[in-house]
Amino acid sequence: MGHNLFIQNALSPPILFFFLGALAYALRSDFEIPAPLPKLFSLYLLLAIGFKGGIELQKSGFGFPVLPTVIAAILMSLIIPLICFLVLRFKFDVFNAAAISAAYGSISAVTFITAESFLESQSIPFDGFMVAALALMESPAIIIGLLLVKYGAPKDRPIKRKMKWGSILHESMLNGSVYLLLGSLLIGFLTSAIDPTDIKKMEPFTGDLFYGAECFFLLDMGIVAAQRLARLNKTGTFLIMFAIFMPIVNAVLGSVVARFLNLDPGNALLFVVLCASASYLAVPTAMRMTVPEARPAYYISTTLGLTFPFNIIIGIPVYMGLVNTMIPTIG
Amino acid sequence: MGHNLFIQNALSPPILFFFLGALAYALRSDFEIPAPLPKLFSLYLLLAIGFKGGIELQKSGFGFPVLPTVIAAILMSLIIPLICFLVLRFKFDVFNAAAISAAYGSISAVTFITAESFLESQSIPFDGFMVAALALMESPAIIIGLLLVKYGAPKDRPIKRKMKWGSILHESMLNGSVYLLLGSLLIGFLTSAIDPTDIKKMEPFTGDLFYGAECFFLLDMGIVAAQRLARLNKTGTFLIMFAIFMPIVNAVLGSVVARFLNLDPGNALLFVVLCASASYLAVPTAMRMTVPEARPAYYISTTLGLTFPFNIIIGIPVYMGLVNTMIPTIG
Amino acid sequence: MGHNLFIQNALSPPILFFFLGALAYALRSDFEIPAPLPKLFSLYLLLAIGFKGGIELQKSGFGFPVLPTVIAAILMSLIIPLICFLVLRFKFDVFNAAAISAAYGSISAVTFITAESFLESQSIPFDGFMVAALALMESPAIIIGLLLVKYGAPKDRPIKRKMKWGSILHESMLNGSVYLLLGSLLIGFLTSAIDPTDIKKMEPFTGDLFYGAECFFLLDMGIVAAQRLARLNKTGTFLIMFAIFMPIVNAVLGSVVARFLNLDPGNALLFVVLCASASYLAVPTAMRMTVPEARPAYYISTTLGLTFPFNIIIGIPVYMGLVNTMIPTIG
Amino acid sequence: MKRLDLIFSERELDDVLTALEKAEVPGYTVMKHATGRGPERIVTEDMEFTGFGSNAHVIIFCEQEIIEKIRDNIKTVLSYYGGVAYVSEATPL
Amino acid sequence: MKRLDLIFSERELDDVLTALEKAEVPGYTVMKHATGRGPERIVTEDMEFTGFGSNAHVIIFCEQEIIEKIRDNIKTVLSYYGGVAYVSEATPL
Amino acid sequence: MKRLDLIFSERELDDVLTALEKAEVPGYTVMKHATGRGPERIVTEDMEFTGFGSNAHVIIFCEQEIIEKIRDNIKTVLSYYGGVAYVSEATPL
Ligand SMILES: Nc1ncnc2c1ncn2[C@@H]1O[C@H](COP(=O)(O)O)[C@@H](O)[C@H]1O
Ligand SMILES: Nc1ncnc2c1ncn2[C@@H]1O[C@H](COP(=O)(O)O)[C@@H](O)[C@H]1O
Ligand SMILES: Nc1ncnc2c1ncn2[C@@H]1O[C@H](COP(=O)(O)O)[C@@H](O)[C@H]1O
Ligand code: NA
Ligand code: NA
Ligand code: NA
Repeated sequence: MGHNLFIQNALSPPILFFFLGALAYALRSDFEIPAPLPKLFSLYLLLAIGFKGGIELQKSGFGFPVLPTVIAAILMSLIIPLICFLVLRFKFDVFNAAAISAAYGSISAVTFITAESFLESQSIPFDGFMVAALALMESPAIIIGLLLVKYGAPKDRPIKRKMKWGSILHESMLNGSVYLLLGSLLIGFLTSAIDPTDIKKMEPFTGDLFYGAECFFLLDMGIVAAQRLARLNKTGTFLIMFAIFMPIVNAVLGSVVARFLNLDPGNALLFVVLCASASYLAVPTAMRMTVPEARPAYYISTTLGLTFPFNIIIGIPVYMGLVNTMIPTIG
Repeated sequence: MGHNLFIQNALSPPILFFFLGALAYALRSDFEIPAPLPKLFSLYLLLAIGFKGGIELQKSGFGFPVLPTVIAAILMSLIIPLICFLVLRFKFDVFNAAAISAAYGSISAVTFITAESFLESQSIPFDGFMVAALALMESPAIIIGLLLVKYGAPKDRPIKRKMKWGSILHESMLNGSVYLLLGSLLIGFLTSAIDPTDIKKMEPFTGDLFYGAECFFLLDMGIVAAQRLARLNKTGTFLIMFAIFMPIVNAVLGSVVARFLNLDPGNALLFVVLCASASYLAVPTAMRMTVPEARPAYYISTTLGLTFPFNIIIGIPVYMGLVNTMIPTIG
Repeated sequence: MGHNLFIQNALSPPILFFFLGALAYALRSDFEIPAPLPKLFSLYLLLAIGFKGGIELQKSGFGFPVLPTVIAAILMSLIIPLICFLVLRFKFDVFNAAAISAAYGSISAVTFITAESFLESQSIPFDGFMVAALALMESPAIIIGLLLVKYGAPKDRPIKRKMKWGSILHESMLNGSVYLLLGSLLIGFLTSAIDPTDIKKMEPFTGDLFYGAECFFLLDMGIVAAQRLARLNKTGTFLIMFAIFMPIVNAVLGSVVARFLNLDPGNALLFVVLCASASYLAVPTAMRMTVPEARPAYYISTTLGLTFPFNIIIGIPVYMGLVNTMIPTIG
Repeated sequence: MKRLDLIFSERELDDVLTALEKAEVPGYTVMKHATGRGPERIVTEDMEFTGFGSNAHVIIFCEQEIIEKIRDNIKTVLSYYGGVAYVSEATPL
Repeated sequence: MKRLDLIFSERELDDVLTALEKAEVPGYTVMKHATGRGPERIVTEDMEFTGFGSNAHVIIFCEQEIIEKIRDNIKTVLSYYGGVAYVSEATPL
Repeated sequence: MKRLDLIFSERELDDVLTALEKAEVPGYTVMKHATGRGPERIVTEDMEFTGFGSNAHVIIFCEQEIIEKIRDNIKTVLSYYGGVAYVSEATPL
């Protein structure tokens, strides 16, 4: 059955379009999606999942299991970077170790979306409030990353670069993609409280179009991931190993917590995927600004070129298997 | 009830997304929508409202109240700039006064759309033919503006800059956004006359998607308006006052005319909004070409940074109140 | 009735938007659609027709009339360039003759789409598998073009430019637009075999939106075609004649083959349109890379400025008349 | 050889290119979507969606004599609408 | 007159422009979406959708004395985040 | 120091960048979406959607000796597909 899940996932349109993009690069086709078109789809997806998440959050309220799950998610995004940091310090300096750790503590919205599509095609129910967890896992990971630099950096770091709390919070909360996701969540939440007919009018844009736009975006992600993968050889074996095994470790951690939280299989998968995925949007941007000493190639190429494709192609069905063994469905 | 309207408007998705954009600027978030993505939405909105307006015009024909309303709208776009000019000449030279006047005589399509969304969420009916009024109010205002320069400018204006009728008409009728709006109107009109099944096939694009695209565009308008607002201090108090009070004066004028025309409350609101709104698309482009002596900062920053947000946030519900007192609904 | 068809085609939204674009150029309106927005619509259309074609191919299987039709289409894309080459060699050198021939052997996806829209509005049924023919006619034409250069070019062509089979196949099969079309076809084929619910989820994107996006794209094509048309005078009368009469000849050829294949009128029209249309996407790109001696103005300006508008405005209804006389509908 | 850099509003691009063609320049390169500030105006990215257009940056590599032919025409356009024009030395590779 | 070319990450654009304004440059032109490679970093087009931003290329035509005023501020920004700055000769048309 | 300006079709960008890397340039900057006219071809914006690609403008600041290393490779690419290459003087800020 795990084998079956794997095939079914690999042959779903989003993953097939991802392969199409990756293959274009591998075969040296001149197919390309020029900037800023990928940005359009990226903005659209963030706006739409935020908005829909807000609506669901309005429905579900803040009781059980919403609040415990969200709190657990935030905690995971604080703990995971610390574990990563310990592992990475064997090979990297403080700056690079902290930046990579922050990326793995944070999340990838597209991995999350792909997991949702996977659940839908498997007819496994899940709750929309998980988007709130998604939205709230970016900032804490950034904060931990910056704190690791602040307290771990050599004493002789130039004064200019010493970070103040203000700029740490600014970078973590007002990062472009975090901002759009949280803002849209709030708007969805408010709108569905006040005038549910407005929701209906948004539906064709944020709902019906979503799956197709996701496929289009994954087509581009395929090209980008393949480009990054091709350049990964320069980052060394240690980091390549890390980019595959750390997500698995984080997934196992996540599944334990999910079981503890008594989540349904669908929500549990999403929780696990949030733990296992790594950020290539908010975290890299924040790190680039505040920790220029870290090499972007390390934290972008691994998350985008390795962890992201691994998660959406192999990870999701594997994590589903993990969840199924951990959380026995009743009936 | 006016208070209620105000809240309901402020909490509708388009306005909330506008706030989200403006707040991004105010909080110095790095959130941005890169060019030419805003242009895509701007083109889409013009095409869609034109097309839908043409269909409605086909339905309603050119009898009462269509023709009188459209004629009145055109007259307003001729009279309003003259009033503005008289006011502005106290502080500005002919060039700047004429350019700003033209902007306020013309209209803002997005303000109009927002007013339509407001009416829909209030379940107040309105007619699609008002789009024809919208489409026909841009050119006359431009013509008046250019005439004011032609006859008001100092005699020693360089010969090259002396405007000919040909170029005045060209600028006013063939301006990119006027052209797209009028063209789409015509296409909608023809299509619904000839083959109504084609209308159905356009509907998902021009209809269903509209509200979401409007929200996306207003998100960008929020950023732009906030940027412009931040720079407004350089334009002086007189112009700032003008940008708030002139729309109100024009709205009052408009409501008197609307009452005189015996318009329904919905159409009356749209008529008032057309009078009160100011152009940041067609007019500035035309003025930049033909009156380079005028400072764009004056006519763009005020319309985009002040009049536009004022109208969509405060103006629309206030004008609705105005209309409600002027035009008592029967039953 | 032919007259009637002509009017009905000319007044359909896609053609009207095409006219609107062309008129914008002719009237020197400053209306424009900035890059890369046209590319977005171009990518979208290729993805959507590929995907939908794949679904239909899954439904129809590879029996009769699918396989014979596709094979005949491929043969046409091999034979037509040879005929064109013979004609063009009267006036052009090998390089230019080969490049232009390849363009006319290949196809124009947008012409094909417009023909489909025409059939739909005439309620004439046609089969989705014709998209497979569309997708498979680009590469052979490119190959023939390159072979004509390889074997026809003067012996003293610099060594660097001598083409190898590898690069000929690479250019013809992995050209960006061929790749996207074939790839999406395959994905549609696989998806509808495995999980038809995924098709439903793609439908709002690839299906509902299609007609509107087509109109938007044709608006841009109108501008581009008019620009090209304006520059055509430099290419000489011979080529201008060729750009009008060759499509007609190819259409007649195509209609004979269609009759021979016993195609329904709808499929026959699409077959004829494939033969008559000329490529402005895949072929020019491939020729530019491999035959830099040929002047792009020759093969782009004719296909885009003359053959394309001729086909969508006049050609389609004329070819329909042709098909109707050749293939009498029973009942 | 000389290198001429022209920066001005995109909306005057056609006029400028016509002037260049008249002076028979051997070629030119256009980069659109430039923004900037000059003595008179600020040009920002949002100008693009308002239809206002941003700036164009045009580069021409040519002989000194062509520069002379260009000068008057270009200066008229730039003095009317604003923009800058600078010449520097350049040698073919 | 001098021509100053600055190339650096778009994300520092505001800082650089502020520095230019402080030095009272007569004007400047900004071209975004530049990619490239420097001694330290590769900047590719996909940086744009990740929010990372590509490079900006800023051109300033000004007098030598303004260059002196700019130097320190610009060098600080560039040494922190990377980027290059070169001066060459230019004559108004 | 020298400044090298290369302008050519985007489609040859990979070849050119490979040539630059081989010559061990310290860095380069790429601006895409340039249009223009040369002795042989007109490159317009609509080339982009046809997949034809517009021009790329590549700027390299480097020492004279690197220019020498680049010369032959670049000239081969440009003579085959068209494009221009000019060198001028530049001083680091
Ligand atoms: N000193 C300068 N250096 C570089 N670019 C300039 C300079 N002055 C003006 N520009 C450019 O020329 C455009 C038009 O300037 P203006 O003369 O103010 O209309 C500006 O938007 C800038 O892009
Ligand atoms: N020698 C050079 N020539 C041209 N551009 C350069 C050069 N070095 C660096 N750059 C540009 O400056 C950017 C930042 O470089 P870096 O100093 O590596 O952060 C690069 O992405 C290039 O666009
Ligand atoms: N004299 C020139 N000055 C500036 N750019 C040029 C010049 N000649 C050619 N170009 C650029 O180089 C590109 C290729 O030219 P071509 O050699 O005709 O293929 C053109 O599209 C222009 O962008
Ligand atoms: Na994570
Ligand atoms: Na008005
Ligand atoms: Na053909």
